[in-house]
Amino acid sequence: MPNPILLIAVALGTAFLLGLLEERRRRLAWAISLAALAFLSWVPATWLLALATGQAAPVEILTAGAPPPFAINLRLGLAEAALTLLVNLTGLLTTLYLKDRLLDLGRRAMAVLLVAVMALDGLILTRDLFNLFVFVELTAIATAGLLLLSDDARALAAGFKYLMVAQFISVLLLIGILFAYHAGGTLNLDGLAGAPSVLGAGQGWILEAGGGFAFLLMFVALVAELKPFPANGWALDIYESAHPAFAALFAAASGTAALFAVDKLLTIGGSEWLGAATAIGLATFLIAHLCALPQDNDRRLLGYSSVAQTGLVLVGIGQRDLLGDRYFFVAFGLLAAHAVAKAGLYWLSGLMAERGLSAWAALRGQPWLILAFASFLALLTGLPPFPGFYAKWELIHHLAGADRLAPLGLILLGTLIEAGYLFRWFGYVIKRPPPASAPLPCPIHQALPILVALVGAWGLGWLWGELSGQTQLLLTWPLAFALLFLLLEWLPSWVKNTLAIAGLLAFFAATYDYYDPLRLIFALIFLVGGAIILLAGYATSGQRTGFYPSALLMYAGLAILVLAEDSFQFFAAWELLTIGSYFLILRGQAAEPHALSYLLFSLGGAFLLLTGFALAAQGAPQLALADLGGVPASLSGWVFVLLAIGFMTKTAALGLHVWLPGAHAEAETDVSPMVSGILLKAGLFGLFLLLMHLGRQQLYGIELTHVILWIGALTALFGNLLAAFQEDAKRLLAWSSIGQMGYALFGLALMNHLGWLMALMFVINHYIYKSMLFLSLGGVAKRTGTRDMYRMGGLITLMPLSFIAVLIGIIAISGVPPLSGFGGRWIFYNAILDTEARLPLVILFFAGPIAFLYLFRLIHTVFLGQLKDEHRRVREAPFWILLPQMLFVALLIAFALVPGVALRQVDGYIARFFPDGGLTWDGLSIVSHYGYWNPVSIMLIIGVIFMVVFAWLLFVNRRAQKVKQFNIAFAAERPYRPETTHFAWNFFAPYRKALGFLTLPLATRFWDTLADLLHAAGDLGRRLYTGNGQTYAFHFLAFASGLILWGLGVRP
Amino acid sequence: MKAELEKRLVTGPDGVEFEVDPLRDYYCDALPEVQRPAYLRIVEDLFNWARAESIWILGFGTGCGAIEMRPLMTPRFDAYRYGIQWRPTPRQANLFVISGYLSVKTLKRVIRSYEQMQNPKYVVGLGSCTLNGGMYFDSYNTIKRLDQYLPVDLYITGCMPRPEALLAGFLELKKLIRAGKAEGANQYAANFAWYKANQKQVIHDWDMPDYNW
Amino acid sequence: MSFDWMRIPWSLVTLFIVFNYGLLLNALIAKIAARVGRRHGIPLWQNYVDLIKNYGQRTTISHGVHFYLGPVFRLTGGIGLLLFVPTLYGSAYFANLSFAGDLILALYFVFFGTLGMALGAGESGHPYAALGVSRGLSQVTAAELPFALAVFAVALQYQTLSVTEIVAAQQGGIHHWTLFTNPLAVAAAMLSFLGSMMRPPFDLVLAPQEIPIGPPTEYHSSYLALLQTNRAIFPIAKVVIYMNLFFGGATNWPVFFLKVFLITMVSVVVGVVSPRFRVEQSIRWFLIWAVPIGILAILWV
Amino acid sequence: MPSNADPMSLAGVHARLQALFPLGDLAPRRAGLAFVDLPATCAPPALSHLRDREGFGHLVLLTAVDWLEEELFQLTYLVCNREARLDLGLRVRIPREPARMESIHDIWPTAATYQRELREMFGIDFPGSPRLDEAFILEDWRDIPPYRRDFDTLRFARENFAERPGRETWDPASHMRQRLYPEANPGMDPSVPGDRS
Repeated sequence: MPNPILLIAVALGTAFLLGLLEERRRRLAWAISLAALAFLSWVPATWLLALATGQAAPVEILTAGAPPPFAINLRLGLAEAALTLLVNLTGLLTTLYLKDRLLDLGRRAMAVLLVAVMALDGLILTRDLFNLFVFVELTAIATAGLLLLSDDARALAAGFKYLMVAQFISVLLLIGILFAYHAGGTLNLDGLAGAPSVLGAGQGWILEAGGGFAFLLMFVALVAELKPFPANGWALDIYESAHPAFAALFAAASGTAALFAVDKLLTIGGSEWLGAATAIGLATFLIAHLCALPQDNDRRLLGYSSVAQTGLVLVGIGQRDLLGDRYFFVAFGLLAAHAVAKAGLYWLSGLMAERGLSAWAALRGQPWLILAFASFLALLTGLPPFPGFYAKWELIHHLAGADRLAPLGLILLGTLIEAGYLFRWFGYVIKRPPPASAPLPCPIHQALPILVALVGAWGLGWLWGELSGQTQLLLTWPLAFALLFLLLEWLPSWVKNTLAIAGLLAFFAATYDYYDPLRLIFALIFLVGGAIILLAGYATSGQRTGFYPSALLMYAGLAILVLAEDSFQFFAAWELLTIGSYFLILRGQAAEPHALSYLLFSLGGAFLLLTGFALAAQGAPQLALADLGGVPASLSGWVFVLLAIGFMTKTAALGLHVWLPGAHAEAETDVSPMVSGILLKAGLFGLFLLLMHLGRQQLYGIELTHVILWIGALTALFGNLLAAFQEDAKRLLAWSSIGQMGYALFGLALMNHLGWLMALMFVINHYIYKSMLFLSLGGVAKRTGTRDMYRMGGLITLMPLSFIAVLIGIIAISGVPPLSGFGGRWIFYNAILDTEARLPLVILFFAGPIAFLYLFRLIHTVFLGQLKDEHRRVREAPFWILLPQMLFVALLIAFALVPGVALRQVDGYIARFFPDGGLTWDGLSIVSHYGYWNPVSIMLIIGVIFMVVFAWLLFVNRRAQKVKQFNIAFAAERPYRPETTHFAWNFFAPYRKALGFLTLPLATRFWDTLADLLHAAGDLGRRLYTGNGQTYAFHFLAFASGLILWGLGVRP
Repeated sequence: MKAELEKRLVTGPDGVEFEVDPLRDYYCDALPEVQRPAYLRIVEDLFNWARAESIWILGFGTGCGAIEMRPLMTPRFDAYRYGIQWRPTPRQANLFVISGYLSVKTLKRVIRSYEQMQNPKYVVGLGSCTLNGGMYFDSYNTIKRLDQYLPVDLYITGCMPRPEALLAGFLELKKLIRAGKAEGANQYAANFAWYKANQKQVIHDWDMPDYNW
Repeated sequence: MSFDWMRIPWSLVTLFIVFNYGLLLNALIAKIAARVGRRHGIPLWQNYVDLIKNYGQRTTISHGVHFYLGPVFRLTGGIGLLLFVPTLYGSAYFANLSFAGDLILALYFVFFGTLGMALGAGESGHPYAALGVSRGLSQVTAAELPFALAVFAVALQYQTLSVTEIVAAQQGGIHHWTLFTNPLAVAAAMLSFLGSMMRPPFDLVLAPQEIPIGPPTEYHSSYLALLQTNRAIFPIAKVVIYMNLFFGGATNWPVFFLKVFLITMVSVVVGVVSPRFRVEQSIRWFLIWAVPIGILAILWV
Repeated sequence: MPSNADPMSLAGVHARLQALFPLGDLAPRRAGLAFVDLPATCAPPALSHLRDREGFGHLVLLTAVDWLEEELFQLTYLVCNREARLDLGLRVRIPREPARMESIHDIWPTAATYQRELREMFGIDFPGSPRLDEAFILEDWRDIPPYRRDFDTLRFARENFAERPGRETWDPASHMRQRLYPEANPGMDPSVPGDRS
């Protein structure tokens, strides 16, 4: 084991050594620095390995050979090893990244860099307050030195402001140390922490020793180092103006060291100070995120994000009393996510020529950089399988367990805002036109650090998965399979498509035995259904970069979801499918804003799920789904509300639906059926589980299932109504999905046997017909080059197969016999006879016929009516898009004929929950308590009558002259052009006149206003940071004096 | 030729340019054929009886004589009791009453509507104007002899004929139909070229296909 | 399962009786409307003549496959609807093919013909066809609502969805009819009935003076004949449902004829003295007058 | 004209108008209707003035007379003041060749329709008038405009429209007199065709 003191010695020695070198031997100097930093990284790495595997014990280094308090001591434990490794590795990679710049600046700059690294190491290792002060000073000087070496004038100004702040901090710290020594008689941290107290070691020592003020001063000083709100303007200026590699160092290494210093200080402060840390952290976290929202400069945005993340870690530190032995897992998880992601992002920023966020579209030149970018964003936002995810999961569970709901809510709110601006940025990268300049330069010495950060991100994800005590997500088959496609991107798309289909089917076959009938249906839809839709993928040639990892990520989420046994797996799967589908939706041509709103609503819903699960778990790290029913009655209502809203976000219930039309309509042809036909069912699956385990719940005397009943009915009404008024075919289908989900929601909330059965019928039917319709209209849109229905028309002869698919689809949706949609309606009527809730039914009855409006419009304006000039040579949709449609047609007819195959199993299963009111089978007839229904006879009778009438018409009308589209009786005139003859635009104008007032976009307005308010608030916050040094000084003074006044108030 | 009927170059969604010829692409270019009566005499007789008892008039007043048609629907004359009724679309009508003078412009619309009716179909010329021009014998804009342009089954003279005369004319038409003598549609198909030539002689801007299906 | 093959000829008998009755009834209605206008009106057999005439037209045109199939859908819808509902209560043979499904089947099968016909008319490319369908669908959304509520109320009242059982529950005297046991539901349903019979003031689908004559504008000859055939069967099939649900059904043909006639007359009487609503007026009318009654009906049961 | 005429009478209008435009004398036809001649170039501003200042808000008609012998067309703009119940006709004369007049569709949009008709029937051009060349009835007319007096409508009808042979024409008055009172007009034989054509 190398001696840890080498960390200080080697850095310092090399820095001096560099001074001896000739000025012109810059290359050598650089190599030496690199070697030194490599060594400095190697030392904590070996220690970390040894400490983690238990081969070594933490060591104390006694500098003067004497134990404390007689001499300064350093300590190297697991935490210190990890943090110094982080710091030194950042230093090493920064040096590498800065190669050109450092060669330019010369050995002095390298020496300063080394000193900075050394100082940060010292800050982490030292156990002595005064020594801490020395290292703080050293850090400040080295940081300022690095800043002042820049040629950017703004960087000079920022460096100056920084020096000013650093002096304030030093003075406060020094005075605090003086008082502390006066009060405690020692400056050794352990000594102070262990100082005798009636409350026990470390508990309120300052109160008794009269050192409260001393601690307060030190606390203020060190917290100020963390750039808390509002005393952080100087830091933002640094982030914005310094060289990005330096900003990376500043964010990843300095922040880390400062956080650890605060952590060390708090060990002597007692638990009351943890609250202060939490409050400061939360305020910083939220306000910095808000300020980042309207930001358009990438580096300043990253600066805000850094400040916010540091705040979050501070919150984590503030929960130390709660977290117990999971403290390091959580705090390190948050810290590591922040450090790696921020370093990586700053390094990426260094590659960019322009500062605007949309300039990052240049990343598209190098797909692996997109991967890196996405990984860093996911790391920051705390998405699975990254460490932040595991850490937040634990943090939230602990907070919920201890009833600290305010910080819990604020953390999640802040994270949501963060996801908002980060993924808006991602949208820019994927969708905006790249700047006209030359392709992105990415020399090896700059690529390497980014690569290391990328590998580090995934490595940390693996590590935290191991440490979490939960499921190791990266090693689950579905996720691993999805990630495999990242490596296979170079293959042509048909190979990947085959592999993906095989994978889905194989996974289904392998897990077949694990499903109960309910899960089996969902698994069939998710996996087998997914495979059928993937068939359409063969229609795309080329590599289709990015499609398969995203799609399979979504399917992985779905696969894990349906197999999930505990809340952690369920939630992780939920997040995975959300991200995967977000990436998928984003691929659509004009999908940028819609994908973002999808992601935000989904994440918002997911956070409600998280809160719900955390509340239900009562402090345990997770909860078996089957135990949901065991939640105490005082909480169960709230858990129900949180989970239900979370799931209803996914099913786009009224009010939470605004993301759906755009997201589903703008997605690619074969993505729309995935996200509509399959993904929506995830929400229903969740609701099934919820109602199955929690059953009816009440809150303030309100029957919650009754509320869902109303929501379902209203969703059905408004979904259908809005669908009737759409001009865009895919938007129409999307609104129709909203309406259909309303029906399913209603069925579930009926809480009786047939209601659930109906919901399941809707699950199956909706998957089939909506996938089919999205595919056929996607195919039509592909061929005609438009999605506006009024621009189409008369395509029936040119695209007969697509027409048949749509025809069958709309008959099925409308519930007209003999197709399977009727089964759903029949069960619906039987189900509602059992319910007491009659008023919401009125709305649902109203919604029913409105479906005819949009269905007729869909088929008429696209396939019937007048064919347009430019479409006269349109061909039928590609084979591979038609194939799944024809499969669906066959499925629909089969399901219409023998619905019992699926229904019987599920009927039996539901009987476990609702033993009464099931169906019975009398031969081919399906019999309920109220009525009966014989699908085969219906099909036969209708078929026979139809054929007889048809034969009669053929007989009497065998010589019909086939005429063309303008041969119509046009009031003795003739049509002028097909466009003016095709009645399609604003098809239901009179209906709009009658009921158009119902279509006011109130929900959209509400969410828009909310977003505007957040933006305005962020803009307001931004105005605090004028860039003026005096203002910043005032902020700092306000922060420090405010905190001191508060501290004195609490501890007189 | 009207601009909208001229051939035009169109770019499809796939970027390929092609030519659209409205007359060829938007209109059926088949010509009418002489339709044989039913194989069995008795069936044709039944049909002729039904045709005679169910006369559906196209609701298209071509001239001032249309004013004399209205009273037929009123209680005083009540043509419905003879199986006569009015249909708003030529597709479902059997009888075209050319009600009075026929300007060249209207003639074109009349031809179009007539051709859109289904065989068998009948034309009745109402008033002197359809017969020999009547008081419009020297007009620059009205035809003087309807049977030059369409096969006329029956004329009802007068300027104007009273509703009673119309009723008498319709009853006369019934007899013709019943006897199988009202074969105007077949006559039109058989002498199509002659009718077309006559029509085109007066209608200069012939902006439609030769036969309007 | 065993199928009683004798059902087929008996169903055909039903069909034959209803078809003839429908043709005569339509003529009678036209005659009544004429008498209101002090005319003689058409002869009673006029519909037969028109039908033969239309079948006897020598030429037809076709706008395409679905145009061709439109009337087939329509007539299939009419015949199917008639046969899915028991015509006479207590008669094993005139229960027709009602073993295939209950009331819900009938309610949803109503749309089969309408939808197929609308699509066929759509393929003609005629704007009036689409316009008529647009109006019709718009009106249906509001007009069906009170009926749906009434049906639900009746199903709740009798705790069954089987038409036969609903009729059975109304036997034993006129005071057992739903008309008297559940007058609110019947009131709502009869208002809805006005909207579904294509008579003024709710005839805006065909609206001869505005959009001559809506969806069937391009249909002629034998197509039109099929539609006329359906016109004789379909309204009666609908009225049979009303009769069974609300007016005690019928146990023999004379009662059947009488009840069907009287129920139909409700819409005729309203129709001959009413002008035409516009779409939005009609929708408002149903939502304001009929729907509240329907809501009361389901709350009252 | 006396300047002290009733300001609400046509004479008053005429007097005020005369101060602005070189007007001819007022030719009254009956109470509240009079005509006045003026040069063609003055008609649009005069109409504009009448509309905006004198309350003549309604263009009743715009019509033409073919003064073949004088090689002139006379255009009559009849405007109406509804409140005062006054009709005033402005008559202008324009040469037959080239027959051209300034359009007033910008004063009364409805004038465009009259001008279309004049264009179709008389061949008078109104440059700038909307849809001027769209025919109301004479689709693809190939002769001189039919309302010009030098157009021989009878000859045109004979040349273009097929005739039924044997058509006879009687003068209705003499024919009926002969039919009803044959003894009073012994000289006339009702069976003799009096074909005027």
